[in-house]
Amino acid sequence: MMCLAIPLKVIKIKDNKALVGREGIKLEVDIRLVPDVSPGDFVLVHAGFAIQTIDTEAARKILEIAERIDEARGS
Amino acid sequence: MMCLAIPLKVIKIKDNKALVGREGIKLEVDIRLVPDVSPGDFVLVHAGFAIQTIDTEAARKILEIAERIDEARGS
Amino acid sequence: MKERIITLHHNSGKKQFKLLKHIEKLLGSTLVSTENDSGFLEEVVDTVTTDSFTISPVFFPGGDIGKLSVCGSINDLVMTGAKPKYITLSVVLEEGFEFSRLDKIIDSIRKELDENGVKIIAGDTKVMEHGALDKIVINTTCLGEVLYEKLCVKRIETNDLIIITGPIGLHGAAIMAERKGFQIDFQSDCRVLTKLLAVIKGLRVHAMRDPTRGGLAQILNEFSHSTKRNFAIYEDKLPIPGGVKTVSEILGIDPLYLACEGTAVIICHPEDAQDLLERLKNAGFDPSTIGFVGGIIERPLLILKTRNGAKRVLPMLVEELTPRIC
Amino acid sequence: MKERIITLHHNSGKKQFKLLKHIEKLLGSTLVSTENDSGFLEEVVDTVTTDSFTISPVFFPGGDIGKLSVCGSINDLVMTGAKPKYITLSVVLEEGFEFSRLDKIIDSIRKELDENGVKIIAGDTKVMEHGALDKIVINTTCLGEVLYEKLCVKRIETNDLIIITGPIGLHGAAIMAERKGFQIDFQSDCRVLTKLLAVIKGLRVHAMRDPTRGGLAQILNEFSHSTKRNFAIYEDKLPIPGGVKTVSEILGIDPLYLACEGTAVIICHPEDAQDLLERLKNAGFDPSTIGFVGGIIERPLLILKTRNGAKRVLPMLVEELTPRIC
Amino acid sequence: MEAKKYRVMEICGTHTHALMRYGLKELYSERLELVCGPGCPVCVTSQSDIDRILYLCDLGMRIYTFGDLMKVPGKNGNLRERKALGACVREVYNPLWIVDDMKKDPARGAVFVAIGFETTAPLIASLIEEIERERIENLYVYLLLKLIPPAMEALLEDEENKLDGFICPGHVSTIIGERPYIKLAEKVKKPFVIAGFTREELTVALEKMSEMLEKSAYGVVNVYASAVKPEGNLDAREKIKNFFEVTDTLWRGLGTIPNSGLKLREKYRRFDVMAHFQMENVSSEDPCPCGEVLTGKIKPEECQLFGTLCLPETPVGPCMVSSEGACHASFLYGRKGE
Amino acid sequence: MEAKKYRVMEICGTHTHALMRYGLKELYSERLELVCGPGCPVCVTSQSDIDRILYLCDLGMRIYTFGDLMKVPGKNGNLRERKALGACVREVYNPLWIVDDMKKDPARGAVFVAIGFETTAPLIASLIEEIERERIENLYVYLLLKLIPPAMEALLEDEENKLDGFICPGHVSTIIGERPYIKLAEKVKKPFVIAGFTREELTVALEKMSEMLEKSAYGVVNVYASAVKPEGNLDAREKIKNFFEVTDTLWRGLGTIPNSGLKLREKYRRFDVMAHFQMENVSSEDPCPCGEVLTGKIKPEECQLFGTLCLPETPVGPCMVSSEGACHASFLYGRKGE
Ligand code: SF4
Ligand code: SF4
Ligand SMILES: [Mg+2]
Ligand SMILES: [Mg+2]
Ligand SMILES: [Mg+2]
Ligand SMILES: [Mg+2]
Ligand SMILES: [Mg+2]
Ligand SMILES: [Mg+2]
Ligand SMILES: [Mg+2]
Ligand SMILES: [Mg+2]
Ligand SMILES: [Mg+2]
Ligand SMILES: [Mg+2]
Repeated sequence: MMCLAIPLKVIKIKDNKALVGREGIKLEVDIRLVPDVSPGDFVLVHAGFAIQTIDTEAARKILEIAERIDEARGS
Repeated sequence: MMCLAIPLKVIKIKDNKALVGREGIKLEVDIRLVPDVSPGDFVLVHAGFAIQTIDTEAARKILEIAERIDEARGS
Repeated sequence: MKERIITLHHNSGKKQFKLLKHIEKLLGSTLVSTENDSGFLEEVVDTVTTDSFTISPVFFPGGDIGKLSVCGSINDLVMTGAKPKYITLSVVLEEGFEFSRLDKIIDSIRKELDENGVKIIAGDTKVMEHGALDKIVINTTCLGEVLYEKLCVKRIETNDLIIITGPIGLHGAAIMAERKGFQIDFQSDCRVLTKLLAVIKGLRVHAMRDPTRGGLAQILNEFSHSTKRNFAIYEDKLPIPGGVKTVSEILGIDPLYLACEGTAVIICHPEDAQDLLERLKNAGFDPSTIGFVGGIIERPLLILKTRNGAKRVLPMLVEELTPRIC
Repeated sequence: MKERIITLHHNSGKKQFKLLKHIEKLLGSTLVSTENDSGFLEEVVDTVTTDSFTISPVFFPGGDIGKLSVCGSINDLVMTGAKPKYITLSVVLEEGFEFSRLDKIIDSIRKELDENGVKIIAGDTKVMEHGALDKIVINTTCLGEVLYEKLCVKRIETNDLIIITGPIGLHGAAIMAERKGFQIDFQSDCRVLTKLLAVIKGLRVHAMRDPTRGGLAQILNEFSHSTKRNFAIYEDKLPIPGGVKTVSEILGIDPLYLACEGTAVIICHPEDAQDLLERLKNAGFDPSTIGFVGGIIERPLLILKTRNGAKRVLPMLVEELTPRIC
Repeated sequence: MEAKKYRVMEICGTHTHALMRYGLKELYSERLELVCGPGCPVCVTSQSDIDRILYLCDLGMRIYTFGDLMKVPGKNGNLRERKALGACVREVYNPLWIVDDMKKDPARGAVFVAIGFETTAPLIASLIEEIERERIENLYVYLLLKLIPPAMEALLEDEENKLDGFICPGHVSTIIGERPYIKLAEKVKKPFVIAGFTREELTVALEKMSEMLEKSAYGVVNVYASAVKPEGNLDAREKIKNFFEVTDTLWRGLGTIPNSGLKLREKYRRFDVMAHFQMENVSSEDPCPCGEVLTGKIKPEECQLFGTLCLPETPVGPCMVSSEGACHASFLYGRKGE
Repeated sequence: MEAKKYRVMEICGTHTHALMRYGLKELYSERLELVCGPGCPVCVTSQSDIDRILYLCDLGMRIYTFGDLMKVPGKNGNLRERKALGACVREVYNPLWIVDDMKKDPARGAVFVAIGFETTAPLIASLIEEIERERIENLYVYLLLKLIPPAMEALLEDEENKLDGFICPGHVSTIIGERPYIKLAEKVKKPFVIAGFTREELTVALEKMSEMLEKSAYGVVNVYASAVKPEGNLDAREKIKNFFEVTDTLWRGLGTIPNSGLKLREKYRRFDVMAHFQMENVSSEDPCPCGEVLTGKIKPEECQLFGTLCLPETPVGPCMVSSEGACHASFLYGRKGE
């Protein structure tokens, strides 16, 4: 929502902080709100904090459904 | 001495401050160290303070003596 | 005694003289002749551009303020279709600035100038009190000779194609990332574009512009404004590197407004576009056709055509780009 | 809505465009063409000078930073014996700077340029964050055509006379006085010296220089340094106005190091000096012969001959002039 | 024959933008009338709050703020202008950066304007946690944290509004999960779809919404399951609970909504700037039309000031300032060229 | 036949400069060997004092100072360089300006380096008077006020020095009057001439001095009566007495001289920076040759560093820094051209 957040992959964890990234970009975020996160997970980052881990399987499913809708619409 | 001071003429007085000047230049100085000064007097100004009133007659006399010395020396 | 930092004394007398000589030595050129107050041109010039440069950080991935201020002015001349010949260099420094950093900056300047055969014709140094300037401002004024007189926004026609010579937003994204402490795997594209002068020879290129401050959206808006035409670009044809996209998403900014410092937008007759693209590739560029020029219209706009066919107006920015959380 | 102050937004997009247009309107000239990234010269130029200007206070008795930055660069060209034709203007502003003050500065610039027939050929504006710059820096680069090729320090000969076209130290003393809150009855001499071009025609004038930063002592030291000759001036021939003397005495500084901004030092063959003096008077100057050039020597100096025949070396300053109490 | 057109609110400003950006509002316009909601924390901040922040700034305190708030006008100027004139106003991306900044450059007094919804609230809790740990005693927060479900409830209760369904805010839901909507959905018997922000996620959400409306189905469907778990983020919710308690709060355009804001618990009250300053007299009326837009009653284009006096460069209301604001979005995407 | 050449010290640095500037040292060189004295408050400040001022600066305190002191090197750098690197160092012309500046822009802690002789002492007293009146509690003074007659006495007692007479400092005399010299003159039976600063005043003074020496006369002659009254400035002396008491003080080159400095009276002691900071460990040795110059034992040109390592742009000792300094003067006027 009004709360800008984007998914980034966890690379390394140290205490409350994780190095996360995508496309060669890396930054440090605070992970106190997602304490169980592990390297390889995707997290949603808002204002320098990871606020949730991402279920990539669920994300994939939505993509599939969208594809089917687009096809049905013929676009 | 080490203490740079130059003679300026008192133009106007207000409380602890006097407007002093020379050659069209005017500035405000503190006169608490020469409380008896009056407009028209010359004062010696050091770091924004008047530190002494000047006896112009005495100054003139020295000039005369210097002139005589110079003449005697022929310079 | 080797001095470590610039002080206010470098503004006057002996130390100013020494500072000038120090910079001249690093540059291998004279800034202020001891014989005359100005420098003399030996070659013909007929076009001039000037810019003052401030950037934070002063050193960034892919360059520094020295390189930037040379490339910036040289590129402005190149965009006009002119061969850059001379440049002036005025450096304003904050006292406390380290000589070691100044030396690096001057060295970047020298390197760019040498590679491009551009000569320093006049120069100046000033020092401001600590706190009166954030480190350094450089002004360069570049003088050159017009090779392509017909290169002018006025010549832009309906259906001209919009070609970009390389990736979008590298400079702006590198600076933003550097400020926020992100690690990035790309650099500012800061570099001179003089090679374009040979590339466009004989082609119906109608205008060129380097999308510096304000980025692609800004300069296409300016083109649109001054030609009274709509300009249209296709979202899926824009060469925005993944890294630039990511930095932009994290910070909530639009990459189309991020500066390039070594990339040009070329407006070209559609029949010559293919030729131009090939020549650009041969010259080492990585060009793309990103859109086209529309007809004359009363209230012209820059339009982005999205992947799914929707249209979106890209206005001129009214604010600085700043990170958002919402 | 009329804006009151410059903001950082004036750096990008729509507002930068508006700021440029605003300045262009006040100037009656184009800074950045909407058609091209640079400006085109229509007349021949063969000499260039550049300077960045910072001054505090920005407005001073007798001028402002706008007037100063135009006069400074024009005068540098005139000193070279060249006719100034074009100028570039780059204004770097601190956000928070009032438009009303900017407008006054631009107006001063326009006035000087109009009076001298010098055209703006290119321009630029930049805005820095509040606190990153003390108000304003202006860079001007002036282009012109050399009228007197032989005007060059190299031509200086033994027994040449040193002539100054007007009073010493007015600019520097006015600035110092303004900073310290003194009331003064004189002004900065800030003005253009283009009239000198006609004055020196046909005379054996060997060099001219405007004693700006560092004052008379500075530029005569530079002459001395580059000609390897002693230069001698007579204390009792120096036209130092009473007001300048008084300000200097109060603050414990030497007026020979105070800047002039509308006065030139002319090195002239002794046989033409009388002629030059008369022509200068006719042109409205108030000139004096203040000294002469000595022979070639290994370690040349600038020498002041005092009233009672003593000699004193005037070195290049190594410090900024600051008020002293002892 | 025209099919019934349903009135659906996307409460989140980022949704508004994305829907316009991807052309989805237009694409679905025959079936759904998508109206903007109050889903931008900047937009729902009342002018009085801005006035008070400016008041603190004028007192000489250092102001830390997210960039979004800089240009929102108070009765008299905005923070951006104050900064240009030399006030100490610092933009923040990550709230914890403030702790480093205060340690490096301590101020006499500093205020962080903690604006946001449930998404941002746990970050603010973490900031309080850190300033307590670091014993920084001169940094206060100006709390402007608001809660979305109570606002949704208020909008549903508003007679004029006649909303048929809600696109629920993706990132707020990340924290709060599905449950708060389930309660609401049962009460009002309307469909609630939790959506993500990509074109694909929004397409699926709108499709789902149409489907439910056509079938007169109600309840909560989560098409953003990749980030929104049924229970939300328990750690984040715990953090919110530990530091804040619920309170009534004033929303621009919506008035005071019961239990729709957060305040610091007694234990942390000393970090609240309100515990130190009396600012009741500092206030002003919100310039009128924005509230109507925020509640979906009028479209931005229907505001008399829209595009005339109120422009992105001279915003009257916050909805024109924030790039999340409904008016700003309409201004940007409304002009189509030709 | 060569006449006896008398050794006379002009104690005041401004005299040194003026004598060289007007060519009077040369003019009288057959009759008088004019040697420079310790008459520049900057030159007689020990390097340890500079170190301590830099220490306070490094603590983050604001430093107010007369411009003269900015370039004097401590063990490690100088104030000018500290300022260039961002420290808060402000140059002062009129000490009372500090009061306005502190009111406009209060610092956490600020120190005024109160350097000077009797001429400046009453100004410093006035400053204390004002900061007390204005209740400014975080401005302290670093007192470096020294007294001239005790230094003259020490120089006269120094066996090596063999001074035949003194040109007394004009502006110090303005404050203290003729009496302190009269006592000294009677004790040592040598001539003391109080001189002004113009070419004329100095000419008369040197003429008088030669005359007295040739006649073996002693006592005090005041050829600066325009500004120096027998009793000096009673108001100024009163001010000094009210705020200060006499104390032993360290002079660069001269060592500690009894009763040659001023310290604040108990009542004002809280304004003394020394009452708040322990700085005994902050000290260094004065780099050697300057003391010899200050006591007239060697001429500046005789210092090994003069004109080689020690130059106006890279001064080793304060005498090369201050434009009042003997070495600086010799460097400036010593080169004659041709
Ligand atoms: S157009 Fe402006 S005034 Fe009207 S509702 Fe939108 S933000 Fe408010
Ligand atoms: S020349 Fe330098 S080191 Fe030698 S006495 Fe003078 S100031 Fe000291
Ligand atoms: Mg340019
Ligand atoms: Mg440019
Ligand atoms: Mg350009
Ligand atoms: Mg210059
Ligand atoms: Mg700085
Ligand atoms: Mg120049
Ligand atoms: Mg110049
Ligand atoms: Mg010049
Ligand atoms: Mg520009
Ligand atoms: Mg400022």
